[in-house]
Amino acid sequence: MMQGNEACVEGAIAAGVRFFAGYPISPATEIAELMAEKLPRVGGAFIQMEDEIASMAAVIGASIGGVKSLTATSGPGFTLKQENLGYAAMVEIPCVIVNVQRGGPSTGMPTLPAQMDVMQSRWGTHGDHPVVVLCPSTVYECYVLTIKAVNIAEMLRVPVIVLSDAIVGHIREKVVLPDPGEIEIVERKKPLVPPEGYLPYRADEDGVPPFITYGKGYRYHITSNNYDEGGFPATNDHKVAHALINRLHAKIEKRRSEIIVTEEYMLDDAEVVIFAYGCTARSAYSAVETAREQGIRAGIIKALTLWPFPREVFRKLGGRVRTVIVPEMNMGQLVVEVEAALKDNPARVVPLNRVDGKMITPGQILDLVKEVI
Amino acid sequence: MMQGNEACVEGAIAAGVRFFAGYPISPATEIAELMAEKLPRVGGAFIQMEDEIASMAAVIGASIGGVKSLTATSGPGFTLKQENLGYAAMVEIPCVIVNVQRGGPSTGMPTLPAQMDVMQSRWGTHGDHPVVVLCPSTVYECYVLTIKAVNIAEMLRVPVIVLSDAIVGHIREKVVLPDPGEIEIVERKKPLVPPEGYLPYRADEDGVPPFITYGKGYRYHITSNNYDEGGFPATNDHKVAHALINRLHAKIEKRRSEIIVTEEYMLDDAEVVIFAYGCTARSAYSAVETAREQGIRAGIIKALTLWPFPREVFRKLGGRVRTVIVPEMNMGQLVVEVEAALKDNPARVVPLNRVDGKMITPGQILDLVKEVI
Amino acid sequence: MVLGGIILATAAAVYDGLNATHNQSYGPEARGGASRSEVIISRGVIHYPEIEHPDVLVALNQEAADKFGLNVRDNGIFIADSRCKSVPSKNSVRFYRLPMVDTAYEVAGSELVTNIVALGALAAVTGVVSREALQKAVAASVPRGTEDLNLKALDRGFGLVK
Amino acid sequence: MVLGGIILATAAAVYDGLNATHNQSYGPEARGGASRSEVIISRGVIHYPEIEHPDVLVALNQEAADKFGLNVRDNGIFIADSRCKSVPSKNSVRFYRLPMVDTAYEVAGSELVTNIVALGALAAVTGVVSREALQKAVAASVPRGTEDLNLKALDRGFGLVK
Amino acid sequence: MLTRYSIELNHAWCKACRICVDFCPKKVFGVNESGRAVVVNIEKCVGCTLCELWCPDFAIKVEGSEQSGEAS
Amino acid sequence: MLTRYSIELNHAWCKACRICVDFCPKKVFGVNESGRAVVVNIEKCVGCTLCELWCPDFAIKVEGSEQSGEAS
Amino acid sequence: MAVHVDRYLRLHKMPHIWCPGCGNGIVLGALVRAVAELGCSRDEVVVITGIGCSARTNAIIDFNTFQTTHGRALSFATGFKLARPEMKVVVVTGDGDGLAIGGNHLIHSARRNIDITTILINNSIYGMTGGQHSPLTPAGSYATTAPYGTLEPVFDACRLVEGAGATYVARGTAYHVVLLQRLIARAISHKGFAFVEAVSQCPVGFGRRNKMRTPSEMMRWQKDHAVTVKAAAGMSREQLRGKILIGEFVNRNLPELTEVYGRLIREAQSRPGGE
Amino acid sequence: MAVHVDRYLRLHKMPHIWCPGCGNGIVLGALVRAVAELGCSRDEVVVITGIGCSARTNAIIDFNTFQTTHGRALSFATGFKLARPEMKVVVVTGDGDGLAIGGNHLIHSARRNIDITTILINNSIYGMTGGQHSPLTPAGSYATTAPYGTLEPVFDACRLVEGAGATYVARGTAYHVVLLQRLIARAISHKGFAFVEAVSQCPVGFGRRNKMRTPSEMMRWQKDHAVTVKAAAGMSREQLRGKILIGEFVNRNLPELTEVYGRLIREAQSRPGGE
Ligand SMILES: Cc1ncc(C[n+]2csc(CCOP(=O)(O)OP(=O)(O)O)c2C)c(N)n1
Ligand SMILES: Cc1ncc(C[n+]2csc(CCOP(=O)(O)OP(=O)(O)O)c2C)c(N)n1
Ligand code: SF4
Ligand code: SF4
Ligand code: SF4
Ligand code: SF4
Ligand code: SF4
Ligand code: SF4
Ligand SMILES: [Mg+2]
Ligand SMILES: [Mg+2]
Repeated sequence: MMQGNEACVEGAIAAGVRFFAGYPISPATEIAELMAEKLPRVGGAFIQMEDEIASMAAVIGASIGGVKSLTATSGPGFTLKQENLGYAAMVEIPCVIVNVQRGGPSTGMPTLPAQMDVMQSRWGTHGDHPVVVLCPSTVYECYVLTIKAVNIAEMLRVPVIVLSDAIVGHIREKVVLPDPGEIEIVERKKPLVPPEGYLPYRADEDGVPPFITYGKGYRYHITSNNYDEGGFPATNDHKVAHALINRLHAKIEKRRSEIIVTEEYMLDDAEVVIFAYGCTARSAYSAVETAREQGIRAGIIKALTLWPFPREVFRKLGGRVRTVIVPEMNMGQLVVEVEAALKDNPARVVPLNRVDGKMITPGQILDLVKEVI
Repeated sequence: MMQGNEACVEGAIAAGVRFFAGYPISPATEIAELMAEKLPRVGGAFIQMEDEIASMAAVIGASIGGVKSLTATSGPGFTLKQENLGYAAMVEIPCVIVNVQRGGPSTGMPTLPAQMDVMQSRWGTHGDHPVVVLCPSTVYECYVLTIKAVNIAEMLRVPVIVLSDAIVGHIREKVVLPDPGEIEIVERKKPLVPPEGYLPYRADEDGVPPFITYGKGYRYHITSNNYDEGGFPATNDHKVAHALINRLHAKIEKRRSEIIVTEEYMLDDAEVVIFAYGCTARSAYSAVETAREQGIRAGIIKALTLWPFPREVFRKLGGRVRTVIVPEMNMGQLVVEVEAALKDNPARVVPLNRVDGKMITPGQILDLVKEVI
Repeated sequence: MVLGGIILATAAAVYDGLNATHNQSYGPEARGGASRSEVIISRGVIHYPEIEHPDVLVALNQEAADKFGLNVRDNGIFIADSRCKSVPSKNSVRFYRLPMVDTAYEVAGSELVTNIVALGALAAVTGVVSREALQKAVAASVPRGTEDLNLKALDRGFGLVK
Repeated sequence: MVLGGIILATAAAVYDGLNATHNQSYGPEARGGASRSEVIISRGVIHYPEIEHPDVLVALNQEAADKFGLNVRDNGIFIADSRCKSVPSKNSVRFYRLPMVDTAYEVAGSELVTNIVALGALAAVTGVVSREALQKAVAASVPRGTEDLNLKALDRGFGLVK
Repeated sequence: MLTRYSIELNHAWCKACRICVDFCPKKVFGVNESGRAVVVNIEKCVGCTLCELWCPDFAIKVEGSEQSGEAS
Repeated sequence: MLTRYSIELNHAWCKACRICVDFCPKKVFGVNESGRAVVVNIEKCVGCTLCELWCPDFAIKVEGSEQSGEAS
Repeated sequence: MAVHVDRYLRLHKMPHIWCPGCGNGIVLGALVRAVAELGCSRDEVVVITGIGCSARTNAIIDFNTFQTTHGRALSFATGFKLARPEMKVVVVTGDGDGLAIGGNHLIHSARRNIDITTILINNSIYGMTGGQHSPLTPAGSYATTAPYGTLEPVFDACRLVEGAGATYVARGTAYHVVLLQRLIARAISHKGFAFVEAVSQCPVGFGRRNKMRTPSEMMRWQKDHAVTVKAAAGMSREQLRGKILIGEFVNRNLPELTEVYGRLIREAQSRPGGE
Repeated sequence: MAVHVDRYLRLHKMPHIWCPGCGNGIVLGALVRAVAELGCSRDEVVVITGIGCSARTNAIIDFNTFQTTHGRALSFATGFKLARPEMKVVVVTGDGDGLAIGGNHLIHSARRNIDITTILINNSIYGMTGGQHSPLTPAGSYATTAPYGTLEPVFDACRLVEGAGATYVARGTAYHVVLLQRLIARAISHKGFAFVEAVSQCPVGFGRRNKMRTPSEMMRWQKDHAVTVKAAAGMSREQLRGKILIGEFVNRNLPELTEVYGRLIREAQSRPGGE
């Protein structure tokens, strides 16, 4: 039996995370507490900073120091981390942020679940930055998606967000963890050139520049202003800006197929499809199981990757599907993406929203399925 | 001749703003500087706070004190204001934030224009909060939209964002300001009941609760936790949460027609429509003028209100329009909303993006118009 | 209560080979005070982890009994501590009133092991997990050095149900 | 340079009844250093405010001349300060080299009024705004007490063009 | 001995923290079976009002005659 | 008098701020027509190196013979 | 007898939500009595809090009250006070709220000498979130995020605020409740920024984990470790080790910000060009 | 002669972008020479900055360098130092960067006594953004956001950091460049948090507006107003009014955070259950 938040910690440590900086906040605090206990045992460092801004900064600082780093928070803290998250995205420093979502807006319902930060996780900082968002719906997924998050962060030098929620973070389930040997662990790509030839922001073909930390003879500069391949500010250089920002986005687009994980259930003959993620996907599964028992042809697309948004899975739907239901514990956030993805598909898109701190029940979904069929 | 930033200041003061708290940042600093000079002359107060978080807090504090309040910033500062912006949205305190957009991500290109905070202005804080975003493309619009922003804020008790940019903020144009008498100024709705009967969060039919500041015999409490009509925390009360969050959103939805401003140009027979906003709309007008000279049937939808997103204008397009071009100085932000709005319309949606700190030129738009026609 | 729930779920899932989820909730943020533990045990995969109408309810104080007593599903089981004065219950429910808190005091001189006593009682009434599994789960979950005390509390809990 | 541009635009828009926009740019953030002023004057509405190929370019130092000299459109006008040593210019452009900085020193003992001198020269060469409008705009825009000095600088600027 | 002070205990607010019991200089308080404070030695009370100031739950009111009130 | 110190001025870096001119205790510097520092009184230089330490643009290098260097 | 706090409470919010024996209630009582002692009307007092157990103070008192975001109460208060200089503004904050996330606003408010009274309830722990260490958790103490004992040194909050320029600085404890009330009353009367640290007990978040089993044990600790400023003057450094000083540290008069600003407004409006 | 700074510069970034006569170059020179004097290798030194003119320092020096977000350099540095305790970490910040938006991180870094050397370039203005007042702009001085003169009192940065618990605190000026270099060298050698305020001139953002027309005038002001700690000891309060104290204020040894943490790691790993 393991709690979702605990599984994030175990996944992080298995993936090689050796630094955590955080600030207490429900319902994410267990992650900090477990890290405080476990990290020194594996030679890593934990620090509780004075706030979330500083936590995020410390995590990036440690990552620049060459150590895989992670922080965890919830709503208000996630907002405060956004400026430095944008910094990490811009200067391409790997890091992972776990956001265990709680009810908002503002301090809202601090111990109750919600899925209200889905759009924020993509758009929360200023400027058009690259970011990857993964979303677990089970304890096991907390474990594997945290590992995946660390791996993607290190591989693409990009901040990765694990968007958990108060249900998934606090639930306890039996999990059988894979053997350490079975887990794929990604390390940062090192430069192949000697210090003299090293340009810290000259990217390889995959759009990712090799990275080496300080103190190894490679001295260089990092700036969050628009920068050239040498890492120096080129604040007013339009060509450099064009190349840089496009590369930052392209390195993710190029790997869409590796990054995007979705799960399909009973899609083959489905007339109604439920697009769900996070704790809400759990209800969707219950609902579809009951629906099938009752002879209703319902299916599920479950997104484990929210951003980049998995547009491509909707292509498979063809013309058969009459309705796509999008249950969300918010006022309707990904529903617009679904509509856009289905622009040339006649399927109707129907949102199902709940914002009162309770899960959407299987019954609610089932009722809607019956209504639209 | 007046600068865009200056027009914001003049508009704010004309609308009754008497408090400004800010923190310097290019390209928005002129707004603070002019406020520092002008506010004391009209009996208002200016303060430069220690950071943007504190600025936003002070603005809300002053508004709770009964004074119309405004702050101005750009990218990084806008990000830092988000937590308290969410607070204002939750506790329904009127305030206006001017974001003069500059190039990102992160500190990026501090003096160059961009339109990269469009999605952030809607989704930048955690939790599903209500917010209104207006977007000027001329100096005159800076003036009138700032007034409108203050009015909407006061009328709906909601934070309103004026999303300007480095072009619009710094350009100087001749403006003829309306006579003070012609300007409609909205004041907060006062309670009609005596202190004993006052419930600070009992809303009228329009979804907006009357507001009275402290010190007038009406004592009450404000909390950003989920709260009941009395203004007290009801953190775990699902019914209260449901009613509250839905009301917060509904009060805006109810007034869509008053809030949403769009401008249509040459739409009647247009085959290609350009959906544009902010400084980019200026280029769109140039492009369409040239296109028309060349006999090309192009038209424009210019959005002055970005959020709530003006979905309804797309209904007018019918089946005639073959392509909608969405030029944005970002990697494509509102294009998804346009696609979703056109879900049942065969028109193709084509983005045109530029992120190098230069405006999209009329020539670029014209070329694309010719390509898609 | 949270620990009791975890032990029950662990017994079922880890030692009895079933599926189980445990879900908890507190008041505003995470301070002491009232807490609730929800356990689902099933042979199949458990998706939806919230419980509106439990098969079995254990209420250790008056507040819990008042708040959740009427939620128990028809033909369900409701075990309340005997210190609860009034217990809202339905006819369709099998109702037990057991001195769990008192027993805890007897065993340990304080309320501390009440949840373990309750676990024993619950297992005895329902048979949902085996006694052996529960013993293993208790031994593995409680603080080192308190195993014996807790196992004794568990036994006494079983003993409350004749 | 920024003030000069503003005055030109003001003269055109406010006193000559035309449309005008003024647009400026600096280096990183807003410190002193290099700055650029772009003015568009038109009878119609001005939408797009950026200028890639100006009709008229005034360069007051070598850096500006080097950076923008070749951008002037064919048949355009390029006015450079006579202190600029080398000036990249095209044959298709009408070129003037005028001692604007020197004149400013003569008038005010410092570079301070160079932009006003330049305004006079620009207006004299192009006729894009009337002398009267420019005089009014200068008087209205410069710090109080410096009106006369600046009007003198403006006159001298006009005088540089025979 | 004449009781000059009276103590009002609000059991709906008292949370049984025992602060009054432990710190009253005159040991005026005891607890009932639910752990809440009860007055057991009112005659010893000297009207210092410390219990009232200390009670975190505002459950105690110390009342006294006008004279003694002024004298305290 | 024998010059024991030499001064190297990097005009590509000098920004004509006049700090060296104003603060050199021996008035060793003057300015050229573009305002940049030039050495006008090298013979008065006592090798204190303050000009080098003060120059915000690293445009000054003071060099001296080994002995005098150690003595300074 | 003592002014009973009842009269200033929102009775429908009672009993309050704090744990048994929590010191917050004692500090709140001292605040309410201090206000009563000063004879302020309830309408002219505004109590502003951030987030934390300490922040729950103002929901139950019948003044004008608002709770803000975590750590930012003083910034909200600054805006409020500039908008409404005639009101008495009190901020109640915690050691996490006021010194961790809110530390910057605290020192800047002190620097500005704006007329706000700040009461920092120091329970040396994050109570609301379940017992994480704070900048005032004594080194070596256990907390959920300090399972091996807290490694970091603590602030001396009063010295910090003094270093930032505050014109009134004092410390009391829940045990020394009479002193605490007096210090708060003086802080409110003070024209300028006033800071009172109230050492308090969190039996649930701190006591349990650090071998102080009851609220009374924790208050006894306060009693045993407190030394008044006066007494301390005659004690050696050795003797003072591990002690907490209580009493008034700073009390001086300097121009207050909203008064200074008010003067600017009057001048600016009387100049030509003013409206 | 003096170590010439050339050897430590990224020559392709020269001439640097600072305005003529800006004191930043002087401070940078002192830092580089201090490092050279200590004989540190360029690879072991990391210089971290925030945003502002002061922050441009590290782009031109050939150490390991990174610029962070406005005000947060010390937090990045804290993470970096915990990850790499063997490196020498220097933070260069400004009066806005380090004391306005970054004030909280400054006092917390001081409290933690983490081994970071912080050099705060105090030019009493926001230079980069064009001359807004900062928490170190003297009251009465003009700034673009203080058109009627600055109304707010200033911090004494050194007293603030001392109040926060720093174990090394000193102040120098651009004019007193030899002293400044010595203070920086001692700060870097100090094991623990070390803070050096470098009073510097911003002729463009501050001087022009405040009747100090040239960089030299501003440096003369530094010369005329500085009093060494030693000299000050013998002066009256009256005599010290308007002066700035220079020299070392605090220098004491207390356990350093990364060392303490390193010990914890060793202990935790040697316990059963450690890996
Ligand atoms: C931005 C943000 N971060 C974290 C939290 C979670 N949080 C709520 S209260 C609190 C700590 C409060 O500690 P303290 O100020 O000492 O108050 P106490 O509960 O001890 O009275 C924290 C971290 C939050 N609400 N907002
Ligand atoms: C979050 C944020 N707010 C504001 C800014 C704009 N900004 C850049 S530098 C600066 C001030 C720098 O002042 P100071 O630290 O004194 O440095 P100086 O330029 O004087 O050396 C500001 C406000 C920013 N980049 N980020
Ligand atoms: S102090 Fe108050 S709450 Fe505590 S036991 Fe006494 S009366 Fe009850
Ligand atoms: S007033 Fe004093 S003596 Fe009387 S009960 Fe209270 S604390 Fe005891
Ligand atoms: S100090 Fe340096 S930059 Fe200034 S004038 Fe002298 S050499 Fe030139
Ligand atoms: S070394 Fe000293 S004396 Fe020689 S030029 Fe430099 S400052 Fe003048
Ligand atoms: S957790 Fe601590 S501070 Fe919070 S109410 Fe309980 S005892 Fe008081
Ligand atoms: S603006 Fe001031 S601080 Fe910045 S480079 Fe220029 S003189 Fe230096
Ligand atoms: Mg606390
Ligand atoms: Mg500065």
